[in-house]
Amino acid sequence: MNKERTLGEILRQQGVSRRGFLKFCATTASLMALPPGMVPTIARALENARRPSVIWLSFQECTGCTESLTRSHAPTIEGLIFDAISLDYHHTLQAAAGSAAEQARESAMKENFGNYLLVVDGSIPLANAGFSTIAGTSNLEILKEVAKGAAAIIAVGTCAAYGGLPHAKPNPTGAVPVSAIISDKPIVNVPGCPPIPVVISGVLTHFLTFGRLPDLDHLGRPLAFYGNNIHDRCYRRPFYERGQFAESFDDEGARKGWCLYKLGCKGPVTYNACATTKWNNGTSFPIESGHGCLGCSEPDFWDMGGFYRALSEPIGLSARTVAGGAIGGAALGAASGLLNRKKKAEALARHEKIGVDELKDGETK
Amino acid sequence: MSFPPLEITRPESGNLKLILHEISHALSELMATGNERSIDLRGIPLAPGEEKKLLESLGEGEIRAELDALGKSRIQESRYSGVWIVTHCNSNGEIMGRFIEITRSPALLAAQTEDMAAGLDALRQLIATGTES
Amino acid sequence: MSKTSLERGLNILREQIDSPTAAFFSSCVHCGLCAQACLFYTETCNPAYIPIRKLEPMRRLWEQEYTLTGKLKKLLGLSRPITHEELEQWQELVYNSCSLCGRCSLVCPAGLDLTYMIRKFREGMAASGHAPEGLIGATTRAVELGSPMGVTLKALEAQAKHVKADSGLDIPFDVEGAEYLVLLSSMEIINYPEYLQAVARIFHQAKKTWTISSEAFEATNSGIQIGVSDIAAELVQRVVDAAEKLRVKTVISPECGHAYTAIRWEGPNLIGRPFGFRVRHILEVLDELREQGLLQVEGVEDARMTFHDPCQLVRRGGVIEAPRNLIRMVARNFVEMKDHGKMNWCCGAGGGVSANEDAAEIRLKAFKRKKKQLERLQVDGLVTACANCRIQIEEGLEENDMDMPVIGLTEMLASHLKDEEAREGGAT
Amino acid sequence: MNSAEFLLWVRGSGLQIALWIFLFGMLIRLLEIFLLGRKKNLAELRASGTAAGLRTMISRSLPPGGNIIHRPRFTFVAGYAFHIGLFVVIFFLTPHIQVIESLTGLAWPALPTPVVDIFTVISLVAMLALLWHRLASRLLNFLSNGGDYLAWTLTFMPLLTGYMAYHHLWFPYTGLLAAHILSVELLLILFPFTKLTHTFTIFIARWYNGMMAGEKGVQS
Repeated sequence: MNKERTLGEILRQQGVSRRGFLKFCATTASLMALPPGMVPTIARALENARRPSVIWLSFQECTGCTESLTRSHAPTIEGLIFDAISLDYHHTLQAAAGSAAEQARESAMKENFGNYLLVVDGSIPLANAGFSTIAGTSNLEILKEVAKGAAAIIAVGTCAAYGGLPHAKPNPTGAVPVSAIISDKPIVNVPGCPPIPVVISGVLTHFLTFGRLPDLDHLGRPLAFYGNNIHDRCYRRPFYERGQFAESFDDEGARKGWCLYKLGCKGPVTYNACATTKWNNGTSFPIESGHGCLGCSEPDFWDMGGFYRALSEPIGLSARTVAGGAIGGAALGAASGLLNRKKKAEALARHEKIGVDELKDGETK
Repeated sequence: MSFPPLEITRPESGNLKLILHEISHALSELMATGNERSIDLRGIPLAPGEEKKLLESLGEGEIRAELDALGKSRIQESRYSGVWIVTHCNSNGEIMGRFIEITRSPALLAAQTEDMAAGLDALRQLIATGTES
Repeated sequence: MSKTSLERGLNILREQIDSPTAAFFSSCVHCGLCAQACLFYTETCNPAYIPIRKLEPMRRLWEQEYTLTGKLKKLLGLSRPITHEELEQWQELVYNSCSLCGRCSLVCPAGLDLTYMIRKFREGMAASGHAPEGLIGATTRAVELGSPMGVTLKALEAQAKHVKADSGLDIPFDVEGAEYLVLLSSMEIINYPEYLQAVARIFHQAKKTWTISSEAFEATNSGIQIGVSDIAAELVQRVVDAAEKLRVKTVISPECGHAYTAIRWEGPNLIGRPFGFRVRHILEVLDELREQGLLQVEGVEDARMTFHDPCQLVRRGGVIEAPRNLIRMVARNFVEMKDHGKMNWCCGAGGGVSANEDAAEIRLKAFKRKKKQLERLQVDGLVTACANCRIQIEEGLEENDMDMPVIGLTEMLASHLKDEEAREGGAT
Repeated sequence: MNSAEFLLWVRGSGLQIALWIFLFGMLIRLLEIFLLGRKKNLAELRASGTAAGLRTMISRSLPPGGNIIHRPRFTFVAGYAFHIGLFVVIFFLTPHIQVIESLTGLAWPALPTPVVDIFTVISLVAMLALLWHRLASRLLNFLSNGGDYLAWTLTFMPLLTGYMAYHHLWFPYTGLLAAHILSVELLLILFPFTKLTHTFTIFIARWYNGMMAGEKGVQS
């Protein structure tokens, strides 16, 4: 492969015209949520970009993230990105199997040490190394080994980013995200269950275009895609403001497309691009289809008190415990009140009649 | 068993009017200063059906061009001269992006230096050898 | 015999603190509105006179003794114990700068009846030896001589003779089975004997039987003002005994605010049983006579007049409409002060303030409020129904070089009586 | 603990603890008040105190009619603005009604969010004005103690964090929402031990005040 050649050269070699390249840059800018004014900059950068080596590790996962990526727009313009990268190891996609596959990984690591991108999907079990292994090696061990020579790590999917579904209570495998293990490498979290496909390719493109990782929020997510919450960009937001809510999935409000807050929509605390980028080639997103947001790009979304409970509602409240407080308070209050009554009665019993003589003759007189 | 009919009222994001306002401002700026503007429709929250409505209100003008590079792209002048709708599709015909460009002529229509250079090379070779490379 | 002591004072407060007190203290939000309702604050702008602050030691005692949180605070040293020094400091606030007028209790948005609590606090103050000398003197005279001013039966009999000479009417003493037992305040006997004559003439016209008890003619109750319920009860008991002995139907409280509260509202509670007779203020009785057509008047005053509501009659007593009904019978140009009825401003001398020499200065400062009200109204004369208010107002007017007649309502009505017989027999 | 875990905790255990302490403390406070008892009034009553007591419970919430007090206009205006704003915000915002419904099963229609937002601003401004007044006025400064400022802070924080959360001010929504709920829990926890108890006890106080005055024939 021609790793030394720039992306511009590769594309030209493939017969892509300059017009085609500009079109590619325009959609790329849109993909990365950059303003159209950035297109010339992107064009310049991509022209000179070199294809990086990418190693993709899959741990405790469902392959949903890979499905999301590959089933989306292929062959597409972003497909080009994958032409532009060298995906040297991905055990679902690669042709090689068994020891040949592992060899491919090891040689890619050796050749590109310090420069390759590591993409991870799935969480890492810590309770027992044997819970998830590849070719007899535990996930933990492989991750540590591969991370050593990585320029950066992209944690794709909520499992790799925050532990995801395996991390849900009671977390039987002791699942943890990549960031719990690797602390000396830049990590980008691309959460979602699965993430929006263009977001995965968007991050790769960003790295490719600018040679560095995009700006991240406090949860390690690229701000370009996770900078706004679903609620703020939701087309149903006006219903929230007006106080028009669907109370059940088959009532008038649901039919009229009113806000799904009361049905447990997690839009207000979910930062993702679904409301604008949408799914299935821009067809719609869950709220548009009549279901509240599950909050899948947020840590612990599985344990956020139930998918169908309004965000503000208390969770796991024990009426008995709370009633216990009331009963305890009543008991102590009654005891205290009765003691007070006794004290008052004693004071009354101690009362000695006061006459004018006492008034004239006191300790302070 | 029959389901009750869906009577979905079309909610409005309120952004349609804003986009039209932005276009009109950009157009007057183009006339006054020559500054061009491009609006990425992907970055704006729109309710179902609103994009269609926007395209309907922009209508179709005199020029329609098709670019065939990495899939088709349609460059359509709206009924308002100077306002263009540029739609990029991939090779499957799926829409990859849609922009409203406020410009005298979209940059993609102009011939690109690199492409002209390549064309010139090919043309010279044709003259010299009678065959393209 | 034991003496007053801090412990005795605190013990009495323990007896006094009740559910309303606890609810009141639990509800204060320190909004300061009570201060704006208190003439001792508004006329001095001294924050020490904020009504709720006057109760601070008692509030702390409640918290320390009757709440778990307070007990805890005390245990942790976060709440100071109440000391003699503190109470001594508070004497001025509880006695000198509070006339128990009840205005704060009426405006408090949280509903605190601060006056109710100050009344209780005075019990603890007196029992711990922090009552002012002036009030101790008055109380002693009330118990020992039957009158806080030391007015004896002899003095009263002398006034009765004057009435007889003036109007030809006998003042009936100790008449068993009379309908009304008339009480008097010492202040009236000494300073406003016209009242006695007015009562005699009105009852004569109405043909009602009445009497004065030679054993209990004093209506005021120093025990309440100083805050010693034991003494207050003794004083009330004297009147009850007399009323029961003479088998009267109604005991009439004179033109005095605190006397009315003492016998009408506190009386039965002090002696621990309901009365077998009615207690009415003289204005209530006159209003009854008016309703029955037994109060015949003639002639109307043209002067612009207003009425000063004694606090204990209106706000703390509920006698609100009677004086207005009566004034309108004889005054054409009756006008109300801006704040009147239950919202009136105190004269500044009630609640024992007038008997307390220490309060002489602040009492006249507090009068400034009434002065402003009167200046605003521009009246020719002021009518009231409390000898104590009347003295304070007269003194205040003099102090401020204002010239305006102050008259008792009963007296004014009597001067308009349509009574041929009395006029003929009288020595006009 | 990340903001999501924080939110989870305040919606679960945090709320549980807060409600427990709130109920525990308030019942002690209320029982201590009621059990002290009071003497029966032996005087001949002018009227039953019951109607008057009930009347006063409500009437002292109403604007003082006509000529009651002129001078402290500020206290009244700011006091009303703050309390009415707080009432609207607590009881008429959809997420709040959802909480109440899930705790008690009771629900009622909400107000549009921008309306509630306006009331929040009114409350916040009124509270700041009241704080300024407390600090600037010689009268109130003299009367105030730490408890007053604590109660102010406990009340102000939920309003502020709620406002910040709705408008995404400075911090991400999730953390702000959690901070908002936590501030309410702090309020609940300290409620029984501060002057915040007045929320309930003023009705008892007004009842006694109105009843005692009513028995004398005075509408207080």
